[in-house]
Amino acid sequence: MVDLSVQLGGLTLANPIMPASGTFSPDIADVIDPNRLGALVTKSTTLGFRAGNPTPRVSETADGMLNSIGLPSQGIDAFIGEVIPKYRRFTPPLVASVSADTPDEFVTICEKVSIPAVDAIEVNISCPNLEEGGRAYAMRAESTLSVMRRVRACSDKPLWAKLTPNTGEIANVARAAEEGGADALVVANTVLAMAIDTETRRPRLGNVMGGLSGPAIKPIVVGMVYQSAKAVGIPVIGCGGIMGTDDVVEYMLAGAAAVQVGTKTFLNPTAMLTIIEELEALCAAKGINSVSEFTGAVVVEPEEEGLPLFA
Amino acid sequence: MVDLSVQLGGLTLANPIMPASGTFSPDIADVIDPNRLGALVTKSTTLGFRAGNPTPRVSETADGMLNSIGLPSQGIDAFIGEVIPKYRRFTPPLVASVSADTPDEFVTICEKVSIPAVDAIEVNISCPNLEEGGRAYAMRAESTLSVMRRVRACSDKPLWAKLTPNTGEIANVARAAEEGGADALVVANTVLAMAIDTETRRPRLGNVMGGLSGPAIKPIVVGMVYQSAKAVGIPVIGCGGIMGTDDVVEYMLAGAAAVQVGTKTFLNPTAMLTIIEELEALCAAKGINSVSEFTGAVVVEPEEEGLPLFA
Amino acid sequence: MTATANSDSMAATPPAPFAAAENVCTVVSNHPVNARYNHLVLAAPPTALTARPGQFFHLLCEGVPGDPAFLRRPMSVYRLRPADGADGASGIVEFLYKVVGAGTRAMARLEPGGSFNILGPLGQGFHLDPGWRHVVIVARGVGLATLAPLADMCRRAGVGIGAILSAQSPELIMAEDVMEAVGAEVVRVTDTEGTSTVANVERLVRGRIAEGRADALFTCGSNRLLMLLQKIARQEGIPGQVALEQQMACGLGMCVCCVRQVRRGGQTLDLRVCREGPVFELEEPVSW
Amino acid sequence: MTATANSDSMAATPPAPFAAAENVCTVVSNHPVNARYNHLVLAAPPTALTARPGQFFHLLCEGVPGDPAFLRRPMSVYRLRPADGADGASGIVEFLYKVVGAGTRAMARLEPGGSFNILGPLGQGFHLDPGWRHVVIVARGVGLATLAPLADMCRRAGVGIGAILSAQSPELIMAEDVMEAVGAEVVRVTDTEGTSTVANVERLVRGRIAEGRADALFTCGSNRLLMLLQKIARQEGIPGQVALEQQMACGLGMCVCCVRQVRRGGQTLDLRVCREGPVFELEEPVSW
Ligand SMILES: Cc1cc2nc3c(=O)[nH]c(=O)nc-3n(C[C@H](O)[C@H](O)[C@H](O)COP(=O)(O)OP(=O)(O)OC[C@H]3O[C@@H](n4cnc5c(N)ncnc54)[C@H](O)[C@@H]3O)c2cc1C
Ligand SMILES: Cc1cc2nc3c(=O)[nH]c(=O)nc-3n(C[C@H](O)[C@H](O)[C@H](O)COP(=O)(O)OP(=O)(O)OC[C@H]3O[C@@H](n4cnc5c(N)ncnc54)[C@H](O)[C@@H]3O)c2cc1C
Ligand SMILES: Cc1cc2nc3c(=O)[nH]c(=O)nc-3n(C[C@H](O)[C@H](O)[C@H](O)COP(=O)(O)O)c2cc1C
Ligand SMILES: Cc1cc2nc3c(=O)[nH]c(=O)nc-3n(C[C@H](O)[C@H](O)[C@H](O)COP(=O)(O)O)c2cc1C
Ligand code: FES
Ligand code: FES
Repeated sequence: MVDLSVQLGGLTLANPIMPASGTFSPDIADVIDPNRLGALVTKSTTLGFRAGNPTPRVSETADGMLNSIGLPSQGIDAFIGEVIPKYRRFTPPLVASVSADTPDEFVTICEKVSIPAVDAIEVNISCPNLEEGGRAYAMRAESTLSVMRRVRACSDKPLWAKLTPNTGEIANVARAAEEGGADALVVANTVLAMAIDTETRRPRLGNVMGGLSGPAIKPIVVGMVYQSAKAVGIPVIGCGGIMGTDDVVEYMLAGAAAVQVGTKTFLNPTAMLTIIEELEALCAAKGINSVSEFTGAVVVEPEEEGLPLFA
Repeated sequence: MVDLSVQLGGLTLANPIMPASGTFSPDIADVIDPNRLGALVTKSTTLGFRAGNPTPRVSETADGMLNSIGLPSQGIDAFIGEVIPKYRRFTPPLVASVSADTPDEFVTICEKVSIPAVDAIEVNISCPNLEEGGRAYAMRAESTLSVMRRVRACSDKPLWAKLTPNTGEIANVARAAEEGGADALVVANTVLAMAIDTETRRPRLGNVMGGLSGPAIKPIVVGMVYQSAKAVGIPVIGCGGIMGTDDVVEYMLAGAAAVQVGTKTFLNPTAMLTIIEELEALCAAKGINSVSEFTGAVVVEPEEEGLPLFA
Repeated sequence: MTATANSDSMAATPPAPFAAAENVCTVVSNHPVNARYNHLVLAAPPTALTARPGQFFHLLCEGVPGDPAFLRRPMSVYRLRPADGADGASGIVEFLYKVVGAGTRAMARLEPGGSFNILGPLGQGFHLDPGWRHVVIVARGVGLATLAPLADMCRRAGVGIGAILSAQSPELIMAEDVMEAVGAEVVRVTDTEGTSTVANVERLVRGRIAEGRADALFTCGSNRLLMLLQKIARQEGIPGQVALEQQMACGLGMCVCCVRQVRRGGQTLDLRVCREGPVFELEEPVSW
Repeated sequence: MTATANSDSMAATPPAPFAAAENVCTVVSNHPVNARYNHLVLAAPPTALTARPGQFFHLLCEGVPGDPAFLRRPMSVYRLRPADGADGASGIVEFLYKVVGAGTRAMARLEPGGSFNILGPLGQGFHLDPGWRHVVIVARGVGLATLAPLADMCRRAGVGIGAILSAQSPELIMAEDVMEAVGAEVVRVTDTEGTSTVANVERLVRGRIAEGRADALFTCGSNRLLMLLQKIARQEGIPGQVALEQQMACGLGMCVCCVRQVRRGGQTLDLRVCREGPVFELEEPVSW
């Protein structure tokens, strides 16, 4: 009997596998039973209507993909009135992801989304803060702290801060999010990137720049999960490039209490369920009673850890 | 007749293809003729002896590799006395790459290496600055400006600043390097990353963290070259994940005046020469007189460029 | 234990009630039909056989080192046939495809006996109004593949078909046999013969309308022809449908990358080609 | 124009004076020799044929989607043969390899007629002192592959060989035929038979020394045996050589990832296994 359940800042998940925001919707029920997932995470919603970015919105790269969807959204009212009910046909805890252009907007949207149907709020602070010239909140500790404090004050829901990998100071940002009142961290969103079609000489994305996801970024994000988990006491949810069960274990060893799967679902919508089954079988085979035993269990002798002086 | 030559902050290169620091040495003359390269770039040297990091020092990832070599070095005197002469058996311009733990050390090493045999100095400010707790100089604009100013004051050689991708503010850092006196920028070094062997539960690198290179990081660095080239007036040298001729053109379209090839040389030591030939053939086939015409020629309508609001 | 209950009670492959599946098919054959198009025949499990004309599958094209394909590739179903009893599969699914890039190059490398993962069926297919007696199909290029199963659907509904098949040159006209086998009256127009001009296609379509044999118009594969048919349909008050293309990631409606602008209910909306489409009412797409 | 002059005057494939090359070989055969080891035979161009015993090639193992291999993999040359005139290649290069991960799995998938890019020859090989009459070779596991060509080298130099071949079980002993073909006296020791203990190997080696038939000791493939031979060599004042392994990236001496600690000239140095090695003097490596 393997215990796959995990504790995540006030929530108990039946297993540590959930979808990443923006890579999942109830539409997947055409192919799999969403009730088997640890949690459901919505696409990020915004306060008002947003059209999203011009197409093409995706492009593929070496072992990864670029996207610049642009957070198209019908706005929070349609989200609560129409989107949430579609998710609530299913039983796993529901995590509502929200994005906002300004801290004030974040407060309003988090207040609005703090309804009984929502079990936790994922605060997507990887999105640009217009008050800082479009720099993402989570690129710096200061702006992370201030926006999380404001959001914390306006909602009693468990708050997950979704961090950006586009920073040189992930540990400081992680600490700031914890100090600001986050109950868990999601590490991380996509990596800022770009590709150019050399034939047409045009960017491959309508929005020029976009976010890189998929296996290409896994080592980058595993490193950030490791640094974040060492820096904070709250659970860290690993997210970036997970393709299979071994990747889940790697993230958990690095310090993750649970994981989110994004891009892989585009390749195999059944992948998350396969991973849940394999994870259980793996634990059983290794005599591991609870999957949480993996969390933070990487073996690092203190003297091994040099400065990040690679090269 | 295609003109492959490029102008790089005071230097003229016969062609825009050169090796990336640390992925090249005169040992390659066993396999190819280094005289055909646009320039030669040494492994970063340090002031005193450094042992380097514990093994394993490399590990492979999805379309990329991790390294934590740890800048082993015999010190600057052996570098000048023994290493430089080995490079000077060849004719292309010689770029000496230097790393230092403190700004003072950077000044000393740049003074020492400003000898006639050296045509340019690549200042590896992606390495940790002990005076900032191990944060790399090039992670922030302020430390970039101050170290480049100090180095500029002590050497008349063309100075190339090698930037790190581990920052959320590459454009500001690029501007700071220019303001500090850099003649060109190399964008970029490796991306901080980590991998764990789930069987042994140990990090795959002896140093725990390392640097990611190879095709996986290309879209990240192409985006940084694009942002840097828009921010500065000095030439930008693109470096990250170049595997073939099309990647070189992509970097040049994004704004690079020349490129450095690293990881690919490990897979195919002949690759740089193949690229030079293919680049010439490509220009000839397209009726392009000078390869420099590619530089910055990406077609972006101003209104297309949204905030980096991907997802 | 939740977890144990989960995996004891269900397998990763969804049982019957799921509308779509990752169908693991076996390659029966894979041949060029002309200089540009290939024909792939797959033995497929039951879920795949539920596809309707105009629906598509999202194909897991595994590239090779040096020529990788990362995302799936969308492809309309070209033909469906129930099993002939010869093998274990429940039937045959066919695709007609043009080799343009890494994904379709990977498809071209598929060999008989190999396996191929096709997610689907996906999206909205064509529909026929019970009142229609005659329809006009205008297809160009790969659009022929998408519209071929519609012809079969028409035959079974007793609807007559006039098909205008457009291509760059005569040898690139495909699916003509499929169309003719179901009794369609086929007109071929080509660039090399100078017959594929918008003006000529307009003359042909208006001819069918004048004959009273155009209760609906269907098209796929050319934006130029879409605009022409939209104009004619508007002027003549004739309904119709069009199958659109767009780059896709998930194919299921989750990523919102595949939108096209569509006029619907008095509004201009970004609709997902993979979910609300690929078939739209003829007048809906904002063409350009 | 510099550029034009460059590519007019030289081709990307280096001409004769280069010591190493990306040799594009043709697979002749690729078979298992026992449950754990495979034997790869390649038709190779001239540069590859210059390899000396103990040198290695760096193999471009192309994985498949789902099981990729990114870097090259180092492999000792197992046998070299000049051309038999049957094909265009200048000769045959052979490898004996154990399938342990993605790279060697990719090797195991190589099929006759396929091509395989092997960079080399690389590194420092074994050398024989003109004064030596009898040597002892102690090999374990894949070390057998590395030491087999040394036996042939000894034969040609008229040097007698005592070979102690160690493996987990009798059927995993390889290269015995190669050794015996060159007149080596072979002793097999195995774990399953209980004969491969350090104590027993020590007894065997000291026996050869006592007989005066151990002018030098050679080893590869086991750290335990390396430590044993280092001890014996030190006590008896006998020279020797060892071939080391280390993870590699470039294989050419450029990346400095493949270092091992070595005592040389009174210092402890980090030397590159790919460049200063893989063969070192027996007493040099700091073993652990
Ligand atoms: C619903 C639907 C049904 C389709 N049915 C068929 C069919 O039956 N037969 C057929 O041959 N093709 C069909 N296509 C087009 C097919 O999906 C693309 O040709 C294919 O994805 C190209 O993949 P590639 O890797 O070979 O080319 P890539 O290297 O990905 O691209 C080559 C070129 O094709 C363009 N392209 C790539 N993907 C798409 C896409 N999804 N839509 C439009 N342009 C694209 C790229 O921009 C590029 O210019 C269909 C597309 C859709 C959306
Ligand atoms: C100079 C030299 C000569 C060699 N000659 C032979 C030979 O003749 N026959 C043979 O079978 N093997 C030989 N090896 C070992 C061979 O290189 C490795 O077994 C191979 O690289 C493993 O690749 P893989 O992708 O199959 O396994 P991976 O998935 O890369 O690794 C599987 C396991 O092997 C270890 N490993 C990987 N690479 C090396 C390496 N270079 N050295 C030591 N351990 C490694 C890994 O840490 C891991 O535990 C030699 C190694 C060197 C350095
Ligand atoms: C198409 C697409 C849309 C995304 N939309 C969102 C979003 O709305 N909000 C968000 O926080 N992250 C979004 N992401 C980021 C993912 O949630 C995830 O952080 C990232 O893709 C890394 O995980 P992966 O490598 O498993 O895909 C999106 C990613 C993709 C690929
Ligand atoms: C093994 C290895 C060693 C490196 N050593 C150095 C170094 O000493 N100094 C430096 O500035 N960059 C060093 N780099 C970074 C490369 O110069 C280059 O910036 C990086 O690898 C990205 O390019 P690539 O993807 O083409 O390899 C090293 C990279 C590798 C893989
Ligand atoms: S392809 Fe993902 S929503 Fe259509
Ligand atoms: S493998 Fe690169 S120096 Fe040895």
